[in-house]
Amino acid sequence: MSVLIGRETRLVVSGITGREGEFHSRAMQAYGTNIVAGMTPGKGGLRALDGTVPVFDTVAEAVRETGANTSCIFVPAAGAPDAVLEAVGAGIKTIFCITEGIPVLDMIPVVEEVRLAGARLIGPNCPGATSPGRAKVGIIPGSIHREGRVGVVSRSGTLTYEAVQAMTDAGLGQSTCVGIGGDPIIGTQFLDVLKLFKDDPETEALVLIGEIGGAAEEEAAAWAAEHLAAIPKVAFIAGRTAPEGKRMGHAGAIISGGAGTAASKVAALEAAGFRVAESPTELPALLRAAGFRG
Amino acid sequence: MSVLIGRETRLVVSGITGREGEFHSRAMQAYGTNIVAGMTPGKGGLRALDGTVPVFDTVAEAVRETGANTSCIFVPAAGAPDAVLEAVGAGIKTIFCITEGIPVLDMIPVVEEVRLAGARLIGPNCPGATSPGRAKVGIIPGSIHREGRVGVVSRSGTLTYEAVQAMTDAGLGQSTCVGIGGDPIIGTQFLDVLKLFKDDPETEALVLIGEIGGAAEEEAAAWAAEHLAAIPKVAFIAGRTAPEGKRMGHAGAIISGGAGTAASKVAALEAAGFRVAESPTELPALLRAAGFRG
Amino acid sequence: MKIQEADAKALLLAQGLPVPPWEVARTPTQARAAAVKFLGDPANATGKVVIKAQVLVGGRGKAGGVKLAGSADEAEDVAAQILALEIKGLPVRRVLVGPAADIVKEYYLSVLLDRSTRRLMFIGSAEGGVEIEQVARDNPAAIVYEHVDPLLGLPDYAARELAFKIGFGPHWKAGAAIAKGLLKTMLAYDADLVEINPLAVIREHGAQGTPVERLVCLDAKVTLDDSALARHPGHEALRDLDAEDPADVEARRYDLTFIKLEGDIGCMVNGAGLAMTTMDLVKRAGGEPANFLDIGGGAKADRVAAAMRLILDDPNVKAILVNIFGGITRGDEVARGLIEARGQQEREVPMVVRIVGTNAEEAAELLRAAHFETAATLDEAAAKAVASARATAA
Amino acid sequence: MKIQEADAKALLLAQGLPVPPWEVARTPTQARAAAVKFLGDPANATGKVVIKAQVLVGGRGKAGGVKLAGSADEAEDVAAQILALEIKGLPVRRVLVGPAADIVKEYYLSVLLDRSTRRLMFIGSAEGGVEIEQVARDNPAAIVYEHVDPLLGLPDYAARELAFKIGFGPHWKAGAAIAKGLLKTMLAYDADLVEINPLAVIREHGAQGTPVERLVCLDAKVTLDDSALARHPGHEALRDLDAEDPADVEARRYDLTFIKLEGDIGCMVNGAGLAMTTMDLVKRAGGEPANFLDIGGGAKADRVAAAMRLILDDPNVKAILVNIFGGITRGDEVARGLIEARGQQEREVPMVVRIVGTNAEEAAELLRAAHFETAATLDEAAAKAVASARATAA
Repeated sequence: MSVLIGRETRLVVSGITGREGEFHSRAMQAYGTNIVAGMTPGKGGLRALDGTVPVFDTVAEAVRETGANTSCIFVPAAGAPDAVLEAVGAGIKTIFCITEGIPVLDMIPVVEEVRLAGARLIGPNCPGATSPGRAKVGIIPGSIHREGRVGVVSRSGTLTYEAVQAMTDAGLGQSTCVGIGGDPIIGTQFLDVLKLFKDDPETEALVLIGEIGGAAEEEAAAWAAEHLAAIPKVAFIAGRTAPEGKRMGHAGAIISGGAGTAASKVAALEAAGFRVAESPTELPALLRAAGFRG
Repeated sequence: MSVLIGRETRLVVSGITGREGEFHSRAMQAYGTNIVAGMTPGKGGLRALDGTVPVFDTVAEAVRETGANTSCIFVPAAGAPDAVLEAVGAGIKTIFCITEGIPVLDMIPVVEEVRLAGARLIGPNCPGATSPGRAKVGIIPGSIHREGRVGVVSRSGTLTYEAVQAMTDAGLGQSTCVGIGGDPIIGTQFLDVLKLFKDDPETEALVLIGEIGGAAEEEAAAWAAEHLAAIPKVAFIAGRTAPEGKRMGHAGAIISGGAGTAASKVAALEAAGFRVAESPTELPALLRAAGFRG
Repeated sequence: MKIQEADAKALLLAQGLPVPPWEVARTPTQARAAAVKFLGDPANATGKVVIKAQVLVGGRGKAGGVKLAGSADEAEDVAAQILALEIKGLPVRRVLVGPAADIVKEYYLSVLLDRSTRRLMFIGSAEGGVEIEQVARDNPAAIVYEHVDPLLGLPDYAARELAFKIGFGPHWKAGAAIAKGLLKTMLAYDADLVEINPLAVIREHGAQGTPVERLVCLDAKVTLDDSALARHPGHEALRDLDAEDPADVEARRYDLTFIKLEGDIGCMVNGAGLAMTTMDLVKRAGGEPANFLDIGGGAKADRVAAAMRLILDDPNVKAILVNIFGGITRGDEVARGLIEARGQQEREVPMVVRIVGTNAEEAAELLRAAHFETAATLDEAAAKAVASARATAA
Repeated sequence: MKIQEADAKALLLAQGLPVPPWEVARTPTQARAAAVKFLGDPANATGKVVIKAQVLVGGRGKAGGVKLAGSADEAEDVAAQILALEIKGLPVRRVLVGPAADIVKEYYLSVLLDRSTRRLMFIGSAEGGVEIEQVARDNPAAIVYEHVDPLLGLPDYAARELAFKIGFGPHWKAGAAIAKGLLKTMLAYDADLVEINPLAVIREHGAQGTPVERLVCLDAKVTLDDSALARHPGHEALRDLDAEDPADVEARRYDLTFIKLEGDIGCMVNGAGLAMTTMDLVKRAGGEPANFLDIGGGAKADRVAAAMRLILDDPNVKAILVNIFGGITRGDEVARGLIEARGQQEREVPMVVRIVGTNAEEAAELLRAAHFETAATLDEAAAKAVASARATAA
């Protein structure tokens, strides 16, 4: 088993005929992801990816015709929030939005609609997820993965790859790797993914890759302390040496209530039983030290 | 027992210091309704109804301080949709909006918010409800009622009174009388009230008072045919002789196409087992003829 | 409140929708001038103008209210003919003049209130230009429905879905944009209904004389929410007084709902449902109501007096039935209004009064002191009024 | 993007919020003219003007950037002093001149993004005029929070609730209206933060010279969402170039995120998290990063070349570390950019390149052919870069 995606994933790609959409759809298909449909308004009836994938004018039609159950969005920022709403409206429950640069306020009603529909949005501005050996959705390079039992969750893009590569190089395979995205408003937070991993019988260890800013790592740590006591878990926080507050406003600092610094995050994670690495390359060793034998 | 309101009703009146609000609050209180709070922004700290009822600036505060569980709104049309949202936001689950003349488009998001919150709105532009001997909320004259076991639901105001008076005069008391309001967009439709009556052990017969326009009577009849076969039930439809295509007062009374005519409604109700009266005064006799002995 | 086609088109245009140009003419001369302008427009692919009666009833075409003209002279003649018409009892005081469209295909698109879901809803069809009710009967599969989200409105994707489902072909982008525009119009002006029939693909001459196709709102029907008129002060100017009885205007002034009918028994009732019931019972008692008149909730003496004047302005009225069930309305206020009105009324008409509910006892006392004929039940009141009317007529 | 107080106030004013009048002056003479105007205003209850440095850093007051003046001469002098200041490294090029307020009471009110609930949130307090962080530490009960509904916004009742909770007393209506106005401002301009501190009740002279009190936005801070700048073409004009390194401007042109730091090891990385990690590891290896530089996803050769120029423009840079983990970004594109950039660069600085992920093999081949120093892991790359920097410095 895996979380979010797997062999049962039937993917519809919104923006499949665009440059990025096509490039990464090919990579997903090559990895073995079952792309059942593409969507580009006005291109319904065409076939994408060398004729292997039917293109529809609307996601609703794609769902009706192909039974798509997962959406991956490569639509440009101006249209991406609408693309998420379209996937929700078509009844899709797992939606990855890769698009970056979406104005923050645009996402607020969208994440609410996702919540009201009982769906799950990963991203925006996220690299997607990979369930090694089963499927990958998004833009994470497939080559860095190895099948296994470590669940990885990260809010960075390339830093995730770095961490996953380190795991793979050390022989530690992954059950699912999830990049939740780094935007201020994202559909799925650390905590949500930890909950999924908790219920996944194939995930036996956890890697959390965070960074300074916000309070998501602290919130996840608080939950993990209570619900994930038994599982070996490690973390890495980027930005320990970053100079303070180039972008964080005053009022931003109080919501997080002193949270947001690397020190705060490391302390919270350590208190919750995470071993916190100083470099991504140390993660495998720390995981073994935490008792993981996978 | 009764539906919507009863001895457990703890009422907060929005607009209690207004002319209509105060007049009808006095009548409700005189009837025995437990008015625990009033709300008028900027008048928090005062006491209304000869000092018997504390006034708050917000409904949230009224709920917190008095445990109000039901709201009755007498706020003018421009502020009434907001008053409904305020009651919803304060956690109130049963909301009566008496106000008439609210622009239709204003109510669309409001009824959706009510639905999302799992609350119930009766009205707007409705006379409210009375549970004889227990409580009355709204503007229905208390004097016309008698305690008993007939459930009455109506979309008209004064026509409801007429029907209730006829029942009372004939010795047939009511469990609850509900005026759902005649606006195009209302929170609670016939069907919803029939469902409540079905689950109310004290309601042993039903009176439905409809009028031409819309399809709500037909929808209710279809449901009643399936779920209320055993219960004695009668109906009256106003507007049998109304000329087609003219607006009779509230927009509730436009005859549109084939559906919505008195003939269509009478046929649907009769098919569902309702006995349909030609005058409100005939309702008691028809109810007895239908087997009701209450 | 219904408004005329030209006014509806002006609202659509203000919201950015594609509407072909038009002029409104009140005289044949004005129509001629407009025709000259459009006949001279190189984009006019048909070389003709269309002249349409501006009246608030359906079936203008069948009544001879819509005609084409190929020259300025013909336009003036046709306009004169149409301006002389009376359609379903309404005089034609204005005509719309515009380029006659070279229609490639006609669609139907409207947005309206769907009471049962309590949402706005689009209705669309590739079978436009005919009555949508007809399409609904003959070919229901040709009609497409799309609800508007009560909180989000019509997101772009939903507008596209609607456009693809209707089948605008290469005009899907324009179709989606028009759907969004209709909703925007509805929300901007508190409309109950915005209907475009036909929404048409028309052929025009482009800059180099090459034919170009575009999707435009060829006709437009908008009705405005009466409850929202207060926040749109400009709407009052759109009211077509020709479509109203003078009594309607007077009624509106006093917040009364008045509809004139053919009978001889004037009715004054509080509440629309009870007013219709009163009419039903008058008819059942063998009489004919002269009007529907709802004095609304909380009516005071002056409003009651105004209502009485409206009833008596109808020379057919032979008897009056007043039926008041007090809730918000207080019976004694109504009784006072009746007494005052009777004191001022110019002709003597028998009146039967029934007042129950709030302050009914005070009302009864006032009426008794003033020697009004009263009734206890509605059935009794109806019977007495019918009898009085017959006695007066005899 | 942060904008200056005067610009923030202009946005608030455009959205209908109550902001006392002001003028912006770039010279002491302009400040004098503005002072004359405000000193002559009969409503000016204090008879003084306030002159405030327009710089995008906190602590203006402590740095001598906010002063009062009671006459035109004094205003000119004070403006000259302030315009000569440099606050936290930023030159003061403009001052705001306005009537000095007669403050009755100061409040705090802001609306900002609450990431964890994914909603906008108001923060308010009756303890305004001081740093809200200070209030949060000393008296957390004095702070009021109110979330904005993601679909409905801030309904009137919620604005009233907020106003009553903050405790505006007789000014609750104004407080509620201002809350709604701040949200409107935020939505109209795609702001991240709209903060009023102090939101103050001030005393002015009314028409007859009688004192009147009103609630006004005395100060204003607005930050705009960088991702939304494309749809607000006017925002670019609000950018305070003084608050930016010239390198920032160049970086923006190429869609790079660049922050200059104090060290000597230039870093070029794709992805913010990985860029921070690279800095962390440089520091851990004993070095000091000269910058944060994220070339973003899918960077092409020209963007890489621009990034290289930015790094080399910093004379402190003694070594360069390039760390690319290809995903969207293709390693070979980056390698080509590096080769091109090296061909054009004016000074020779040692470079360590690590490229992994998408098209890493093609990249490795290109780099090998061009004799670049490469590294396999990030730790190794950091160590090599630190060693190179030391060698260069020595």
